[in-house]
Parts: sequence; C-alpha cells; structure tokens
Amino acid sequence: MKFLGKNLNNPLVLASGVLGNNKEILERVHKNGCGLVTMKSIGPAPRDGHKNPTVIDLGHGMINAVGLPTPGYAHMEEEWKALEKRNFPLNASIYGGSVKEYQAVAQFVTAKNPDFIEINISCPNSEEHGMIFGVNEKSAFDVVAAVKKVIDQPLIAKLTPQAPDIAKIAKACEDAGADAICAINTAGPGMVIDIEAQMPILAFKKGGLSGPMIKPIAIRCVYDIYKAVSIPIIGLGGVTTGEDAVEMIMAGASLVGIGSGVRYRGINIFNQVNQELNSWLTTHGTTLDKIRGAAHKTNCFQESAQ
Amino acid sequence: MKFLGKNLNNPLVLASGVLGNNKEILERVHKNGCGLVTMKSIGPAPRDGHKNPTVIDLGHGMINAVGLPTPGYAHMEEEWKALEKRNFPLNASIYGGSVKEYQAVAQFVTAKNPDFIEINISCPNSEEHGMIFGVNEKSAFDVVAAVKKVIDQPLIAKLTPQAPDIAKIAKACEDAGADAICAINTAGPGMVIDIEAQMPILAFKKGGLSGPMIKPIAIRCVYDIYKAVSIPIIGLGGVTTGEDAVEMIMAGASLVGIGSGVRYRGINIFNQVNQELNSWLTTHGTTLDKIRGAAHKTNCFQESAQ
Amino acid sequence: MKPVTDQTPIMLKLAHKRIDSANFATLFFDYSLDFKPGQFVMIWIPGMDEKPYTISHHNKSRFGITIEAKGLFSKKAVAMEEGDLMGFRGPFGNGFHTISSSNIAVVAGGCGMAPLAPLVETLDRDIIFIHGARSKEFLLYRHRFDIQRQICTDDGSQGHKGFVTDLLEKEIINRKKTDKQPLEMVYTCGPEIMMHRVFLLCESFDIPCQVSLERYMRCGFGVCGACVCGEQVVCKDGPVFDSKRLRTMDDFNKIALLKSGKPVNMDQYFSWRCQS
Amino acid sequence: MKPVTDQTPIMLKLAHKRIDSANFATLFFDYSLDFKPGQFVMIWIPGMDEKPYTISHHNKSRFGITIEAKGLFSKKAVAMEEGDLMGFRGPFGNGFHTISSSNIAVVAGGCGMAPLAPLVETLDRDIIFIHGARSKEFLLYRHRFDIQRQICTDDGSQGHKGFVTDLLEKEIINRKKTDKQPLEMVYTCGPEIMMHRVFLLCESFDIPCQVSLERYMRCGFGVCGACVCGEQVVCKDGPVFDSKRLRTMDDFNKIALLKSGKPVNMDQYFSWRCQS
Ligand SMILES: Cc1cc2nc3c(=O)[nH]c(=O)nc-3n(C[C@H](O)[C@H](O)[C@H](O)COP(=O)(O)OP(=O)(O)OC[C@H]3O[C@@H](n4cnc5c(N)ncnc54)[C@H](O)[C@@H]3O)c2cc1C
Ligand SMILES: Cc1cc2nc3c(=O)[nH]c(=O)nc-3n(C[C@H](O)[C@H](O)[C@H](O)COP(=O)(O)OP(=O)(O)OC[C@H]3O[C@@H](n4cnc5c(N)ncnc54)[C@H](O)[C@@H]3O)c2cc1C
Ligand SMILES: Cc1cc2nc3c(=O)[nH]c(=O)nc-3n(C[C@H](O)[C@H](O)[C@H](O)COP(=O)(O)O)c2cc1C
Ligand SMILES: Cc1cc2nc3c(=O)[nH]c(=O)nc-3n(C[C@H](O)[C@H](O)[C@H](O)COP(=O)(O)O)c2cc1C
Ligand code: FES
Ligand code: FES
Repeated sequence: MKFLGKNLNNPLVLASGVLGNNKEILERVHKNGCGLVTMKSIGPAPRDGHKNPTVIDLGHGMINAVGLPTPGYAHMEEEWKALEKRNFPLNASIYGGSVKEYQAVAQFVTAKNPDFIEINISCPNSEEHGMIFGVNEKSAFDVVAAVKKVIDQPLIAKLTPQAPDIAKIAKACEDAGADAICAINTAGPGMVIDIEAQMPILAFKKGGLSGPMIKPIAIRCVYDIYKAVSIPIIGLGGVTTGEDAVEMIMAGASLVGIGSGVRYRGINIFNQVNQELNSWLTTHGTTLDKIRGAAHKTNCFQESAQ
Repeated sequence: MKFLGKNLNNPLVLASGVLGNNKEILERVHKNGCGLVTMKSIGPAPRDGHKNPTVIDLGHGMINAVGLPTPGYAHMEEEWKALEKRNFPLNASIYGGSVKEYQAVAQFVTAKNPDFIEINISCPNSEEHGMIFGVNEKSAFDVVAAVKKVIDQPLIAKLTPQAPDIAKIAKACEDAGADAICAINTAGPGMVIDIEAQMPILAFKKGGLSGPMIKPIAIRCVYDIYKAVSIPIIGLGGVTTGEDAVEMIMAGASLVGIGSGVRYRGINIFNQVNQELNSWLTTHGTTLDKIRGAAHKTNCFQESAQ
Repeated sequence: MKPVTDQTPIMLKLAHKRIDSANFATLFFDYSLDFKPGQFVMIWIPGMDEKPYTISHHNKSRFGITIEAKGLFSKKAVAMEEGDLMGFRGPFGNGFHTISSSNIAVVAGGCGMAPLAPLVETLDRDIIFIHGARSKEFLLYRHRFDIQRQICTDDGSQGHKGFVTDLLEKEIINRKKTDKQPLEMVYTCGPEIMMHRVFLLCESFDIPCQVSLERYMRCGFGVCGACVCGEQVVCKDGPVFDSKRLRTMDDFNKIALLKSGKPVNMDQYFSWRCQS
Repeated sequence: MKPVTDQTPIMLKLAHKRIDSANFATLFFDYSLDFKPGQFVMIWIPGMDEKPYTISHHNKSRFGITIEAKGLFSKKAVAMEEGDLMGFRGPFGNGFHTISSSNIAVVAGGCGMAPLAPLVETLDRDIIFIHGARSKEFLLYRHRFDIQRQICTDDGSQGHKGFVTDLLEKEIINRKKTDKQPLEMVYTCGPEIMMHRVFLLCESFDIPCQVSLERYMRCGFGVCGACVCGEQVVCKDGPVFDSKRLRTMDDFNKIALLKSGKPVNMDQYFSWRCQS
C-alpha cells in the first residue's frame, strides 16, 4: 500500500518510544509484520530520562514516565550510519522544548533521510511556562510550520489527547503544512500510589497512560480528527487485535499504530494483527479503503430514529 | 466523622448519577454503608437524556452518555417532600447551561434544605459556544460565585478531568467560595465503535469513561488539587476496594466517592469498602487523618536520591 | 465469539423469524447463551435504540425472543429480516427462583407469556397453567406446551371471558374444598395491574408468588438507576420479585420513572410509553 | 497477597538479611513466587530507584536475592534492615533452558553465581562446577552446595590463580583425552567479557552454551527498548541466550545502551555505570 507516496507492506506502525532504540530491533519489528517503524523520539540534547520506576503495567494498560531519554540529535552519527543501509521504511520522531529546538533537530534529521519525520508535540513548551505545545492551536501551528520549512520528508504531527479539542489542533497542524496526523500520544496523565510505600510508584510521580484502557479515548480522537482534516491519520492507542485495528480504521485511520500491545502479545503482535485484520476483511468481503471512516456514515435507522 | 460541619457515618460517598433516582434507593445505599449519598444531577428543564445505548460496560470500566436526564428542578415537589423526612445526609447535585440557569436551580434546591449542594460544572456553557464550564478558570469561578451567593448549604464544586490543569480550576472554585471539591467526573470522552454495526455503540456516539480504568487519572487529579487548595476534597473515580480508598486518601481526599463500583460489587460495595478500609487502618495502626495526603511527603530516600 | 456478552454488545444475525400472530413475532439467533428463565437481554438496533427483552426460547445453540409490535422500536424489530444484524447485551437480572413441586401455578398475561414459557418447560407437567390475553389473537405459543392451559380473554374470543385472576381464584378455592394440596408457588408475568391482582389474591390465601416487573432501562446492570421501583433495582435485583420483597415495595403497581427520571403513576407511565 | 506480581510492585518486608561477605549480602522475603532459575525481579526502593536482580534462592515460601554493594542503589539495598519494605515486580525474563544430563558445566564469575545457584540445585550432582572471582572474599555461597566446585581467583587468594576459562578448557580437553563423554551444555554468568570467552571456547569445541546478559533496564517486560542488545530484547527474550542466538548477536560483548539510549562499547558502558 501507499502512504504519502511511500510503499508500505501493510498499514501497521510501531509507536515511537517502544523498542525502537537501534537499527536491529527496528528491522526485527519490520520483519515481524510492521509496515512502518518509528524511532524513539530524538531530542535536542543528551538526556537520561527519569529514574526508575518509569514503566509500570496496570493490567488493562500501562503508565510511563520515561522522561524522553535521548542521546541528543548531534550524537547519533553511528546510529544513522547503520540506518542508511536499512531495507525498511523509517519514521523519525523528534521533539524539542522550543520552536528553535524542534527546528534544529529537524534540520539535522532531515539530512539523514528517514522516510517520514514525526514531530511529537506533547512536550512542554519552555517559552510558554511548560504549557504543552500540543494543547494549544497557535503553538502547534508554529512548531509544525517551522519544522515543515526545514525538512524534505513528509511531516507527521503527533498529537496529545490532553488537548481540550484535539480536532482543532489537528486542523491547525494541517493548515501549517502537516502531511499526516498521528493520534494519540499517552492519555491522562495518571498517577498510581503504592499504599504500603505511601508514595507514587513512578519516580516522576505522574505518567502517561497507554494500552487497552485508552482505546476509547484514541478512537474518539481519531473520529474527531477525521471530521476536521483531509490529510491521513495514523490511529494509535490501545490497539492489540485485528478487530481493534478495524475499529481504528472505521474511526478514520489510514494506518494503525501499536505500542503497548507489544507487552501483551510480544513483537509478533504485528504479524498477528495483520492476519486478523486481513481475515476480517476477507470474511466481510471488504477492503481497507471501503471501511475507512465507516463509523461516520449514518444509516437508514438513524434517520428514522431522529 | 465530621465533614463541613455535618456528621457522616463514614467517609464514603455515592457518586451523582448512580442509582440516586429516588428517596428509597438513596436510603438503601446509605443503609448499605454509604456515609453521604448524592442525588442524580438536577437540571433547569425537563430532559429525557439520550437514546439508548447510554451505558456500556467495558470490563475495566464503563462508558456512558446518559445525557443528563432530569425531571427539571421545578417539577420535583413530590421527591423533595419524601426527602424532607429522610434520616440520612443528602448531597444535591445541580447543573445548568448558563450561570443564570445554575442560579435558578440552586435557588430552588437550597430551599429544600439538602445537607450539601454539589455543582456539576462538566456541562457545556451555552454562552461560550458549548465550551465546558469546568475547563476554564473564569467560567468555573463565575458559576461557583453566583451559586454560592444564593445558597445556604456548603457548596461542593465537582470538576472534570478534561481541564488542561484541574488544580487551577480547583483554586478558582476555592477563590469563588466553594467549600469543597469533588473530583473527578468522567474522563475522556471516549468512543467505542462496533465493527460489525460499523457504528459507535452509544447513541450519542461519545461518552464519559468511569470505573477502574480511570483511577490513575482520578488519583493524579486529587493529588494536584490537594497541592493547590486548602478546602477538603471528595476523591472519586475508579474506586472499588478499600485499598483504592486508601490510595485516594493518600492522594489527598477527605471523602471517597464510588459510582461504577456498584456494577462490580453491587450496592453492598459500600459496606465492603468500609470494612476493607477499616481493617487496613487497623492492621497498619493508623487513622484516616494520619494517612490523608501521605503520598505528598518525601522520605529520606528521596532526598538522598536527588 | 466473545465469551462475555454483558459488556459491549455482540452482533448476531437473525437466523429465523417466526410470525406468531398479527402482533407477535419471535426472532431466533444461533448463539449459546448462559441463561436462567426470567432473565432478559438488551437488544440494540444500531442507529435506532436499545431495549430490554426477555428470552422466550432457549436451547444449547439457539435462543429466541418474542416481541409485540407496539411502538417504533418493536415494530422495527419484528420487521427485521433473516440475516440482519442485531446487538445483544446480557443476560441480565436474577430470573425466577424455581422450586420442585407440582403444586404450582403459572399465570401469564399477554406478552407476559414470554419469560414464563422457558420456566414452564423446566417445571412439572401437572402444574396449573393459566393464560390470558386481550383476545384470541394475542394468545402466544398455541402449540408449544404439552401441559394443559386454562385460557381466558378479555373479549371472550377464546376460553373464559374475563381475567386470569378469576381462574386462579377458582383453582385456589377448589383445592381448599377438595382437600387437594394448596399451591406452593404462583409465577406470574403480564401487565403490572394484573400481576398486582395476582399478588393480592395470593396474599389473601398465604400463597407465595413471584412476579416479573418492567421499567424503563438504560444500563441493565444496576448502575444508572433508571429502573428503580422503590428501593429495588429492577434490572439487577429483579426483574423477578417474590412476595416477601413485594410487600416492601410501595411503588409496585403505583409508581414508575419516566425517561427523565420523573416518578409518575402507572397510568401516566403507560400513556407516556404510548406517545411514539 | 496479590496474585499478579509483574504489574504494580508488591511490597514485601525484608524477612532476613544474611551478610555473605564484605561486599555481598543476601536478602530474604517470605513470599511464594512463581519462578524459573535465571529469571529476575525489579526491586524498588521507594523514593530511590528500581533495578533488576536475579533470584538467587528460592523455595515454596521464601526467595532471596544476593546483592553486591557497588553503587548508590545496591549499597542502600544491602543496608536495609529486617522489617523494611521493598517493592517487587516480576519475575521477568526467560530463565535457563535445562536439559537432563550429567555432562554439564556451570561456570560462575563473581556475582554471576546468583542466577546459577538455583539452577545448580536442579541439576545432577556430578556436573562440572567452576567458580571464579576477583579474590577469595568475592566467592559466594561457600557452604551452599553438596557439589564439588573448582575455584579460581584473579589474585590466587583461593584455588587456581587465573580465569574460569582456564579450568573449563582443561576440563574439555581432559574429557577428549580420556574418552569421557563431551560436555552437552555449559551454563555461565559473570562479567560479559568472561561470558564471551566462555562462549568462544565452547564454539571452538562445538559445545552449546547459555549465558545470562545484563543491560540497563526500565520496564522489564519488553516494551521500552532500554535493554536491547542488537535485535534481542534482554529483559524479555533473555536474559539467558543460547549459542545459536549469540552467534547472531553482534552486540554481545561489544555494545550496550546507556540510560540515554546512546550505544557505547562495553568499556564505556561500565565506566558510566561506575560514575555514581
Ligand atoms: C425486563 C423487561 C423484559 C421485557 N421483555 C419483553 C418481551 O419479551 N417482549 C416484548 O414485546 N416486550 C418486552 N419488554 C418491553 C420492551 O422492552 C419494550 O418496552 C416494548 O417492546 C415497547 O417498545 P417500543 O419502543 O416498540 O414501544 P414504545 O414506542 O416505547 O411504546 C408504544 C406502545 O408500547 C406500549 N408499551 C411500551 N412499553 C410498555 C410497557 N413497559 N408496559 C406496557 N406497555 C408498554 C405502550 O402502551 C404503547 O402501546 C420488556 C421490558 C422489560 C423491562
Ligand atoms: C537481569 C539482571 C540481573 C541482575 N542481577 C543482579 C544480582 O543478582 N546481584 C547484583 O548484585 N546485581 C545484579 N544486577 C545488577 C544490578 O541491577 C545493578 O546494576 C547493580 O546492583 C549496580 O547498581 P548500583 O546502582 O548499586 O550501581 P551503579 O551506581 O549503577 O554503579 C556503580 C558500580 O556498579 C558496577 N556496575 C553497575 N552495573 C553494572 C553492570 N551492569 N555490569 C557490571 N558492573 C556494573 C560498576 O562497575 C560500578 O562498580 C543484575 C542486572 C540485570 C540486568
Ligand atoms: C514506554 C513508552 C515510551 C514512549 N515514548 C514515546 C516517545 O518517546 N515519543 C512519542 O511520541 N511517544 C511515546 N510513547 C507513546 C506511544 O508512542 C503511543 O503514542 C502511546 O503509547 C499509545 O499507544 P499504545 O496504547 O499502543 O501504547 C511512549 C509510550 C510508552 C508506553
Ligand atoms: C451512568 C453514569 C451517570 C452519571 N451521571 C452523572 C451526573 O448526572 N452528574 C454528575 O456529576 N456525574 C455523573 N456521573 C459521573 C459520576 O458521578 C462519577 O464522577 C464518575 O463516574 C467517576 O466515578 P466512578 O469511576 O466511581 O464511576 C455519572 C456516571 C455514570 C457511570
Ligand atoms: S437499567 Fe440502569 S440501574 Fe437498572
Ligand atoms: S527493560 Fe524495557 S524492553 Fe527491556
């Protein structure tokens, strides 16, 4: 299939921050049935991230505050050298604390020629007192427009469900030149307190929620964004089965991302979801293109009932 | 125990919109171990709410879009007559679509002398293009201040986690004269699509999330609010066990609400949670007052680790 | 197939539709449902609404529901065609508490036969089985049982002209006179006013009974409070209530909540239900 | 007690602390853990950090971990007092694949004895058991086994002065010479450079081996990617890897990721680990 002019084996995407720490593991994920793999978000300066505990499974999903660890864009020559000779499509995720920082990272990364550049706008905006870029239309517009200017690859804007109206943010990104939307980043934030320790479990105290429990939020976001924009959407959040992927596509997604699902079904989840998705399509005699956005159509009953 | 000057048998609260549809069931919930029962939110005009499906269980929580059905404040004389002779403390929840409407409902309800009046500020503000009152500091302040002026009972402001910074909203409510905060209303919103029907399951399409899956969000909100205000907090969201209640109290709650939990353990959940809570306190040789906000204290390790 | 059916709906194809009469149809679905007589499911017609219906037929691989075409939803339901998809959540509710005895009466009024039919199939063959309806056309399942039925209709178009309570009272008194063993349980379902009369009759003769109530429902699992009848939650504590419980339920045959939550008397409740 | 231990941590009281030597202590906890030799748990000291540790002792009601006091965290851990609470998630990882044979060698280096000890307890009594350490003081569990150990130390303070590989090679060659059956499996844990040498030695004699790797970890369950070694996820695919897998792992004894995700050579990795 084609996505923004590139060929992908299938509509599945590895979520940023999950496994994507080196070329070999990205390749393995690709071999296990993932159409497009995303690297761990690359930031402006070396960062260790938070102390542990950083990632905790809650059974119906997980909570994490890894804290955006990164070698820093300027210190990744070897990784990029290895990735030059890759035989799989690559999505490079970037972040920054200011528009300038996003631009600096983007300028560097674009020269390494990934297939797509995804900008993670769920980071605190240092110029606006820690307000997250992605909860504000103006700052989302500004950062997308600034990055778009300096890169050669299609730009994917990755949004946070913490925005009061994610559809408006998506529209601002589209207006600023984004070629696709990726939704959603982690929900919440949440906190889990251990009552014996009398303390939040995560060292950073609060963390983002992911996995099955956030699927209804992700579906709602993709549904709203689909109504608001005409660029394609990577639907992400809580997908673990082929049926979940169908649901995401019916909400309006063109590609379907998987992150936490790796915890529940292993790396082979990509092959499994592809197989389940394809067998669902076959059983129902339909195609991805036909079901995309299907949940937006009203049917005869709806009209008579209103 | 005392709460805002009233005696309660225990720290548990029945969440608004759960069961509280008549005096008899409120009394039964009280008899089953609930310290304070909250009525279904009373609105300005008769309203049927949405068509079904309105409430769906998702296993690790539920999604609902009941649509605030209400007989309308002016049409509830018989209910109030029955409630006059009650032998349990009563929290009356109210809502409106404008500051004027909130005031009108409040004026009527205060005359019926419930023990507390809770204002549900998770409703769309008709004056501000459907923006929810509770996501904006100014509109939250305005509605609390206006209601406070016309009522004789302590005012509890019930907040939505959809606010970008719930602690700021809580502070605005405190500044406007709120006597307590209740957090949280449902999270999300979310959407669940049935892939065979190719349609959102809820008739209203989107709905609020509640139950165990939102507990981390509720805990984070209560934790943040506890830091920001000095009035007491009713912690609510995903509580189903005594341990959950302990967690809520350690985050900073004075009382602990239960709504969806009734699905998972029946009406007797209140007795069960009380018993579990008390036995936890006994085993640990501590009291509610001692553990309240405990998760905010740093310990020796934390200092050495930073 | 999903193992859990009381969460998000499962969509099932209408396997077979049987027209029972001008007003009734029974819809069959091929699905192995965990079930106890008296329980109900929430039926979803996507894009339209979702309503509670009793399971009227049940075996290991198939279940059926019998619907009276009254309003918008039930008319749409009986108009569904084989192969069409409908959503199901459930089963919900407590179901009938069965006792092993042959001194039992089952009293069905109209569509109230639906929940009672699978119950009757689990009971002794020599129970008392009374069946009433507005008229002949509303008598369900004519050939379903190998148990003898005592029929009555409001208009006398079949059987006794009059109420089911006439027949029940006669049976009770007859047993007294002939020194037969008294009834040990009366199961009943039908219009609430009928069930109330059955209840009062049983009370006056000290016979325990079980009735199946109906209220407007939303969640079906005891959370939303739409269906409360006094302090009882009909979807969860019921829909079946026994005499002991009924004695404490002031709202039985008196008060029901409208969709808005407004409590009204039964007349108003039914006239609201007739609006559409 | 919570049935699931690999989600949020369970807090356990330190039941007993045994000082093994100047640098080692073993902490015991009364909890019935599902466990396979070679698996590890994430240990949380609230307010401080959370790190992976192998289970070194295990029975139905108690388990133990042996910790070398090196840095801030491990020093704090061995300083814990009986009754203090620590958090546990796990066990994680694959554990050793055991075979039933007596032609087995177990090669432990320093603290690498920790995961091997419960393995040895499940093996034949006449296996080859080689144990090396920097010096006498670093030799763990002197009186634990009824199996004979061949000891070596870097400084010659006990046993052979030299490396574990010297003893292993001697054993392999000796078996060849004396027509004894060749080794069918070598299990090893210790510094990565030592394990790599054991692996190369085994390769040259066509003996399969299993090694237990160590990387910086966050989640412990194969999601965050912190612990990748080439295309292998150490916390989930490992920590135990067999020869077949090791042959494909270019990063074995070469590359490890720092906390930031930066890949560095093993020297840099260890000097980073020494910073605190
Ligand atoms: C636990 C339970 C089990 C049920 N089982 C069945 C069943 O097996 N078969 C079945 O046909 N229905 C059953 N019902 C009723 C069903 O849920 C619907 O209310 C009914 O089908 C009418 O729906 P409608 O939308 O078509 O009618 P509406 O549009 O709501 O109303 C139109 C007409 O229906 C009549 N009506 C509607 N509801 C009621 C009521 N509650 N009591 C008396 N009259 C009413 C009105 O008098 C009017 O004639 C059950 C209800 C409950 C609560
Ligand atoms: C799967 C697994 C199982 C483990 N099992 C055990 C165990 O059973 N017992 C045990 O004591 N430790 C074990 N570790 C190591 C443990 O997790 C910590 O890394 C170790 O205790 C050091 O932590 P620290 O914070 O005290 O030291 P740091 O402050 O991180 O580092 C200070 C000192 O520790 C040394 N050091 C730290 N980490 C390593 C390393 N990975 N390799 C070599 N040297 C290192 C440094 O060379 C330096 O001397 C295991 C690690 C993994 C991944
Ligand atoms: C451990 C972990 C680390 C993550 N790190 C990043 C990151 O660096 N950049 C980013 O854009 N998203 C990050 N995410 C968010 C995921 O990419 C994804 O948006 C989210 O987890 C929802 O998808 P899921 O439910 O399939 O996990 C991370 C998620 C997890 C669980
Ligand atoms: C079916 C349902 C109806 C609700 N109706 C109301 C309401 O009318 N007013 C209100 O303030 N909150 C309402 N809520 C929100 C609850 O009071 C509560 O804030 C939320 O469900 C979180 O608590 P829980 O996880 O314990 O259910 C409703 C929740 C549910 C599940
Ligand atoms: S239908 Fe919701 S409580 Fe009965
Ligand atoms: S520690 Fe997270 S993947 Fe291994």
